[in-house]
Amino acid sequence: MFSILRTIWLTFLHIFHKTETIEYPEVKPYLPPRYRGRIVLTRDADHNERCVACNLCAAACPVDCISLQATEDETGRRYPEFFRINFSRCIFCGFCEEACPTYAIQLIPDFEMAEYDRQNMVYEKEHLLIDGEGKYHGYNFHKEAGVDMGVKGKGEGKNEETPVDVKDLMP
Amino acid sequence: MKFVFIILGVLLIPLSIAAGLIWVERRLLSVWQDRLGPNRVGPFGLFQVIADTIKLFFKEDWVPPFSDRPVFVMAPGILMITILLTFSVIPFGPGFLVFDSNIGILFFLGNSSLGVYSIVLGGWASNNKYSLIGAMRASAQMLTYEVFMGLSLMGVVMMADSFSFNSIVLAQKHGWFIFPQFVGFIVFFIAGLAETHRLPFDIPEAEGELGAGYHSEYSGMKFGMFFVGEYLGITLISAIMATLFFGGWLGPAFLPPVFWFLFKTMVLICVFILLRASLPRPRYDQLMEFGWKILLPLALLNLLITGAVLIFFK
Amino acid sequence: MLTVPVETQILFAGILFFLGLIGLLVRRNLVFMLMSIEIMFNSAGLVFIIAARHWNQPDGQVMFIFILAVTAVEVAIGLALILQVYHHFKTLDVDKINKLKD
Amino acid sequence: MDIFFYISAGIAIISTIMAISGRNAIHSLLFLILSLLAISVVFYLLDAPFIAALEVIIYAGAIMVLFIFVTMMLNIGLEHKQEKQWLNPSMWIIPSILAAILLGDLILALRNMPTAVAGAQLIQPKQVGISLFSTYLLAVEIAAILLMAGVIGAYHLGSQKKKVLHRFLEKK
Amino acid sequence: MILIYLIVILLAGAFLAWLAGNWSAVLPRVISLVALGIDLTLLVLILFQTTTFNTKWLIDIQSNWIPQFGIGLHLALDGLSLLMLLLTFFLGIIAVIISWKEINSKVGFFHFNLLLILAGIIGVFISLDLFLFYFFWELMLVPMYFLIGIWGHENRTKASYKFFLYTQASGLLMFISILALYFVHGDSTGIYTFDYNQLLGTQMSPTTAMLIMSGFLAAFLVKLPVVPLHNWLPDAHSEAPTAGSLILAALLLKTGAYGLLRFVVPLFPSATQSFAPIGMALGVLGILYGAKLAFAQTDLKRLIAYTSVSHMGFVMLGIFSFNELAYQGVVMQMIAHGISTGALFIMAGQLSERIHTRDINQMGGLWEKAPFMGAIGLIFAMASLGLPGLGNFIAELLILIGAFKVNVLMSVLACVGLIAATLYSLRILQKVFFGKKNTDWKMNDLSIREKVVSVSLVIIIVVLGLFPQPVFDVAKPSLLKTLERTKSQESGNKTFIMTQPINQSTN
Amino acid sequence: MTNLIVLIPALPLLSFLILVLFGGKLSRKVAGWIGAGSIGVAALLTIIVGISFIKSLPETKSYSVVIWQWLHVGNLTANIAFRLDSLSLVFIFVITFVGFLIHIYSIGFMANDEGFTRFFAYMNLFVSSMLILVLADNILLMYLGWEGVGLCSYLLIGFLYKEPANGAAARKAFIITRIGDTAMIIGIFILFLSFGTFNIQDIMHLASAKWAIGSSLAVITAALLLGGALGKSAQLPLQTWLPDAMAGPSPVSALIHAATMVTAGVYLIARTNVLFSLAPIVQTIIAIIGALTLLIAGFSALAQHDLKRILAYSTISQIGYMFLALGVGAYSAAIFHFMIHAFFKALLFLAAGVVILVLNEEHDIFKMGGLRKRMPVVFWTFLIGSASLSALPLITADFYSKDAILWFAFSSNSGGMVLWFAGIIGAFLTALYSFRMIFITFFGEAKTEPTFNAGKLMTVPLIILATLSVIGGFIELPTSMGNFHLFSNLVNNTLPNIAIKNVEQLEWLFQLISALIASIGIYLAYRFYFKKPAYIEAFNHSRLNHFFEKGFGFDKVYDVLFVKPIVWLAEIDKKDIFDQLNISISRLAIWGNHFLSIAQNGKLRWYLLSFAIGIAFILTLMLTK
Repeated sequence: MFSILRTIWLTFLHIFHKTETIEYPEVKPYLPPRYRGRIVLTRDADHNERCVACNLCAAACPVDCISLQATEDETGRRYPEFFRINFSRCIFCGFCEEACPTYAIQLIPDFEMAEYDRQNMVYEKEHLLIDGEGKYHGYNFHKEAGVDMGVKGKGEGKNEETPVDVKDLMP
Repeated sequence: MKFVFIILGVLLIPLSIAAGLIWVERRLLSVWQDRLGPNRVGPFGLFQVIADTIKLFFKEDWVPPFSDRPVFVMAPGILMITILLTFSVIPFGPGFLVFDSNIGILFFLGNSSLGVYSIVLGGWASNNKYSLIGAMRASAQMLTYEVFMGLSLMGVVMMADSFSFNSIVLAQKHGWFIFPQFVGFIVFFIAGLAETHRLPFDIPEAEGELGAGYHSEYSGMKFGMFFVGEYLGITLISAIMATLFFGGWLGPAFLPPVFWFLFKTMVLICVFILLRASLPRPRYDQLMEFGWKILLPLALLNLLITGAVLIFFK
Repeated sequence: MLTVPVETQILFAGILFFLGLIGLLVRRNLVFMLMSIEIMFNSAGLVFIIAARHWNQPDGQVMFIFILAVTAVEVAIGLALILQVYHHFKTLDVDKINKLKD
Repeated sequence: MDIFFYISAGIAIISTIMAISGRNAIHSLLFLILSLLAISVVFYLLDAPFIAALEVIIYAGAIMVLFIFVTMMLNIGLEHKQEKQWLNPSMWIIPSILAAILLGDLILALRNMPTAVAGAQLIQPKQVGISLFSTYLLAVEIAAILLMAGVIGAYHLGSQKKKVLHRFLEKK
Repeated sequence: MILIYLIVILLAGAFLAWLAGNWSAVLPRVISLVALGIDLTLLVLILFQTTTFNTKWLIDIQSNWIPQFGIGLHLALDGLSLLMLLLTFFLGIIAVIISWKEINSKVGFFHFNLLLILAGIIGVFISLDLFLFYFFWELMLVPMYFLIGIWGHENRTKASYKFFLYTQASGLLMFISILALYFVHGDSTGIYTFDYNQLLGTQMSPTTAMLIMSGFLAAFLVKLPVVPLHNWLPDAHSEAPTAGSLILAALLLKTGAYGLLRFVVPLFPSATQSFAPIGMALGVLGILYGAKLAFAQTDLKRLIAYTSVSHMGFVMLGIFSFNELAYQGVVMQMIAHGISTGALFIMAGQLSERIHTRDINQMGGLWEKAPFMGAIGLIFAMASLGLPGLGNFIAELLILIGAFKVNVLMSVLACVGLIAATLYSLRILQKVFFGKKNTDWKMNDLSIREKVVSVSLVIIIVVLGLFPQPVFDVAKPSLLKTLERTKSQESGNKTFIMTQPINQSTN
Repeated sequence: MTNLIVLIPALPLLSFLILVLFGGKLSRKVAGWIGAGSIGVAALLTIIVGISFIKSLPETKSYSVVIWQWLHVGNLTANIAFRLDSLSLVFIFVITFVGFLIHIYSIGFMANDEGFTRFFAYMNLFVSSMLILVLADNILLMYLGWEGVGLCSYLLIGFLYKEPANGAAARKAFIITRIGDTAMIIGIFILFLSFGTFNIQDIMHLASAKWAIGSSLAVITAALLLGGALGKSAQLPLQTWLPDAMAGPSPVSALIHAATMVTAGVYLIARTNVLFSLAPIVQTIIAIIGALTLLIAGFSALAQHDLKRILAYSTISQIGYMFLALGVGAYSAAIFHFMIHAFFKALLFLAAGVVILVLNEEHDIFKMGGLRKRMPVVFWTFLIGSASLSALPLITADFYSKDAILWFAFSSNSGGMVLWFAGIIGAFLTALYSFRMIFITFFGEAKTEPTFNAGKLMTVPLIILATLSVIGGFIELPTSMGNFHLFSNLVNNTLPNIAIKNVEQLEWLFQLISALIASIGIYLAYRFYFKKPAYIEAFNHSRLNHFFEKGFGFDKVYDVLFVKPIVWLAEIDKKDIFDQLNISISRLAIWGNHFLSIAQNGKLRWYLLSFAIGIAFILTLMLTK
């Protein structure tokens, strides 16, 4: 009984509390630098796409908002034929960023993405791909991992073990 | 001529208050929740009321094909009619009332009991299980709380020696009835909450469980009528509380009596909203138990003691 | 001031009563039967009120109050019974609920 | 004033007819409520405002709500077909004739109605109350007991025992 | 005051036993034993403190109960009541002991009922206010109904209904008669009272007396039972639990006989005189017909039940003989029959407890398994056929002599009953204990508890047979009192008496 | 000294109680010796009491000892009191003495029976009851003993309870004697109501004072008492139980169904002789019954196969002699015959018991044979017994007793030629069937091998009894042969002397005839059953023989006349007609209910409609009146 009255009284006292509301469009909220917002695809220093269409980001995405199709250019280098993110589904969790081996996919602090047409929330590669390197300057995956030049096959390099035959049961 | 004005006044004042309450409630709630509330449409968002009204009027008035059409249409009307009818016996000021009935309180009770039908029939006619459950809850709840709603008022009636609101107001010249009838007031207040199925007793429409309950299927102005009806109900209960327990239009003479009446009513409405802001919703069976096992005995006890004291001092 | 002759008033009550009787005899649904009984109760109460006015006595009204009490109880019990009957027999057809004959 | 009486009486009779002949239980109940409201007007006209209010509060407001409540619980409002089947038109004949005979009896009986006390006047609720708690005190007590019995009885009748037990709880 | 204590102790014991039944099964039994023991002790104290039995009443308590209607709390004790009370308490204790192992469900309630019945019975034996008497009369009934209906055998429901209907219907007839007597007395003297002593001298026309008496007779004859009204008895006896059968046979039937002695004969001396030929005929009919039916039965308890009918025929015969010999015989028969038939029922109960059947065709050769039980059965079968040296013989002898004085034919026919008694008694022995084993029952002989019960009964029946004099001495004054009332009416009313040849020869 | 008579029945009773209460804990030996010893002591006491009684005969010729008051109601008084006079002295002597011998024998006989203590308990109870019977001062106490012996007889016949036939025989015995007893107790009622006392002595005095000879009441009473006597003593209409009673062990047959209990009827008639002398018709009936019984039983005995049944019929026959004697008023002769008969019949039964036991429960005499060599002691004693039974002249005791009876049957005032003739034919038959037994059982070739030899415990009583059977007769010699009347002098202290027609000089002639008849009988037995001519074989298979064997078909007649109807009646009304009547009331109610419940069809609207129609009807009626 008393607790109810106390509740009412405490609620009533909120008249004298400061209003927490921020009148947003007029007053912008402060965003932290690492605020996770919209997703972008970055390029390396050579202005090439970092993405190698490994599909790890799509696999990591909990809401399945990423879809892409891998293809190869004439040199055998893989790149996405299309890369599509449905932002009406995206929850900005950042798993894709963590999954990306080439630092291609990154989240930026932008969040103002309101659209009148729902379809416009689907971003294609051209919308996603930016010109910059994003957070990791100078990183180039191919520099680190190397490129197959047709000299030796897999597992034939120094200190390199033969690849595991995944179709075999033996250890 | 004066009569027409009175009628218009009695009709329009509550209606406008109720309409305004749409805004008032949102504002007040946001105040108590440290928010701002509607402030975009017009100054302080005051035109929000108009915007809502326009929206309701222009929405598609859709009657579900599986519903019981005549009843479905009739239900919201009953709510409006019964509540507005009740205002006719409430004195807004000296002489400012439609008719001074010698059974005013009974008239109010009768109308409030008829008001149940709107919800019950609305829920039933929707032919939707959530609506039906809401309607059944509403009927049980209102039937229960009506019992001691009437009983709690009988203390006042005994002290004023009349069923007429006007006489009761006049009987409070030397002191509001809230002081001798505090228990009655509390009981009536709680019953009023339940009668208007306001939070925390909004079990018939509990959106968490029933998805708006009895008015799930309503839209457009029919929904609007339920919507406004609820605020009208608050106004009515507040007005009656003000009349019966807080001296009605009585007040210092530097302001007209109607002001005092409306002022008291508004304060009470704010208390209603405060309750909404602060209290959680009880479970259905808790509500019924609370009604039958605590409030009813309390009301009876109040009645008994009041009667005994009155007889003792006579 | 009402000047309708008291015979007419009673006739009105009588018509209501017999409508209730007809309903009681015709309907097979228990809910409707109970409703018809209510109609009859109410018309009986009406006659009391007419009599009270006719003789200028409050007793008729008192009687109506008692009728009201009885009706309330009757309806509460009756409806509870109907509920049980429905749960038990899965029907409200009074002709099917004739287990009492044994 | 008389015209109000005839109007409300007409409404009452018509809506009662609708109530007893309706197929949809809720509609019938609504007509019945309407009839009761009309009767309550008649009460008011018969100088019994208190009773009129009670009629609305208790009859129309409480008892009929109970009816509707139960009707909704049983969900019988939609059984149109069944009602149609139950309500054979030929079934109306005998009860109607019977009612007509009884009505004839009533009219016969009304022919020698005793004359009234002169000067009917408004009976105040107060008079009713005084009469109720003096002359009829015992009856009031009995009614109270009756109501209590009703409450308890309805509670017990209405409470449903769980019929199907869990297999572990079944008595072997 | 001590009479009230007797009842109050039993009632208190009853309620205590019921309560105690909630948390222990042994406690109600102990409570019942203690209550009955206290009562028995009190009574024995009375017996030893009494120097002479010749006073009108040994103890007489009188106080108002409902004075407006002339209902008083009038309890009194004379020799007859004293004997009956002794029997009641003794058999009550026995009943508790024998149901020690038999009753395992609702033990508390069982003992509640048991003590309530006993309270009713002693109430019947000591109340001298007719209204009070009726009250106790009905008090016996309902618990007995429960006793049969709850703890009985297979057909207990039917049996209990039957018992209840017969006794209740007849009891109501008696109540009507009591009221009629009340009003007749009130009309003639202006004093409306239910008091026995005041009602004794009520003046009424012979027809009235006959009518009122028939109501009393209805109750007592049903309870006794007399032949056309006996049908409740076999069912009730055979379906009741052992303690129930014991109490029914040994005590409840006696209330009927007691009622005849205490109420019917003194209240309606002349009416009973004119009823006497019919009464005696009914008695003889009961003797022979009961014996015949007993002979035909295969259910052991039913058989014993019919023997009760037969034995109660002797009581009937004796009561309507109106002389001291017969009356002493009646008293003796009441006690001896209580002991002997009770013992037979106990034996039947012990048997069915062991072999779970009461069908004597399935028994046989049980002597080998249970010689002790056989010996007890033998003794009581002999008692029931009236072997000299046992109590029943004394009773039947006195009744027959008494009846012979009055009506030779009836007495001779009743003697034929002795032969019939031989037939059925031997049938019990033959079928149960002798002969081939039909089934190899696994059973043991009597336990110590049962032995104590049986042996005490044997001792009593033998003592009654060899030293019956104390019983006669105790009962004599009250019987003479009863007889005196008939004597005054008797003169010149001897048309039915056939003593001419004897009178001739003695003169 | 005379107070010792209290101890005589008390000792067996005490022994009975000991055996009942502690029987399970005692060893067989101890139990047997307690059982037998108590009787032995009682026998010793009897002799002491008897000698002192005879030596100092009191004035009233009887002693009486009141032990306690049994009943005192109104004018009814009965004491537990004993009375010793010469009649009861003879009886208690026989009971205790023969009883003692049989008990001794039983220790050997029953040695292997599982119900050993039970047997001795019953036997002791029997002896005690029998002693009470004969010592009783009043007729009620006598009735107690009377029923007591009946009970013991029942128990002992059914002693081997596992065989249903034994139980049936026991029941038959009890019921038939009970029929007689019931008649007797009615007689006792009449006596009591006439004289206001139960004391036998007083009754006799009062009877002779108050009742005229031949008065109807006297006749009725005597006839009723006779009924009791007939039942107990297995005389004519009620004799059928005794042959069946042989189902009991042999010592039981010897003691109860030969020596003592069956002669209780004789005792009763002798004891209440005054009454019978007041009712000459009844006395004549007694004589006729006796004569008829002895003939019928004699013929029946002739055709039996079962050794014990022969003896049983022979017992009936011999008691018939006693009744004949009683009927003609020769009380002392009857009592004398009782005593002698007790000796030799007990002897015969005991010997037969040995035979049967040794031959492994073989009862059929035609399956025996050649036992003479195998068991000489038994043979010789049996021979002596049989000789005595067939009244072999001069050397056997029975010759003297039977001869006296035959003589008095002729010479008594109420006797005559017919009775004598019947008696003499009976004597012939007796000799014939006695030696038939001997020849078939002990001569010829052996058919069944004996299993063992009887021990001393069994043979010594046989020898003693055999001796008694021979010398017992010499205490009473007829007038024509020594005129030695030791016994009748003793007995006549109590019993009246016989009135004799004036034909005394013919006595020797009759003795000669009877001696001849007996001898012819024995010879014919030799011819018929030792030589075994063909016509005897033919006769053995004839219908007449069968008729004789079945005891003249009495059982069958009774079965058809009484047993079957009673059982039928019991069976047909097992369900109790009154019950059915009373149930029919409820049936009626149920039927009515069904009838009325057509209207009660459970249709609520139907009720309502009828209700409304009713109201409309009544209202219309009222208003349009």
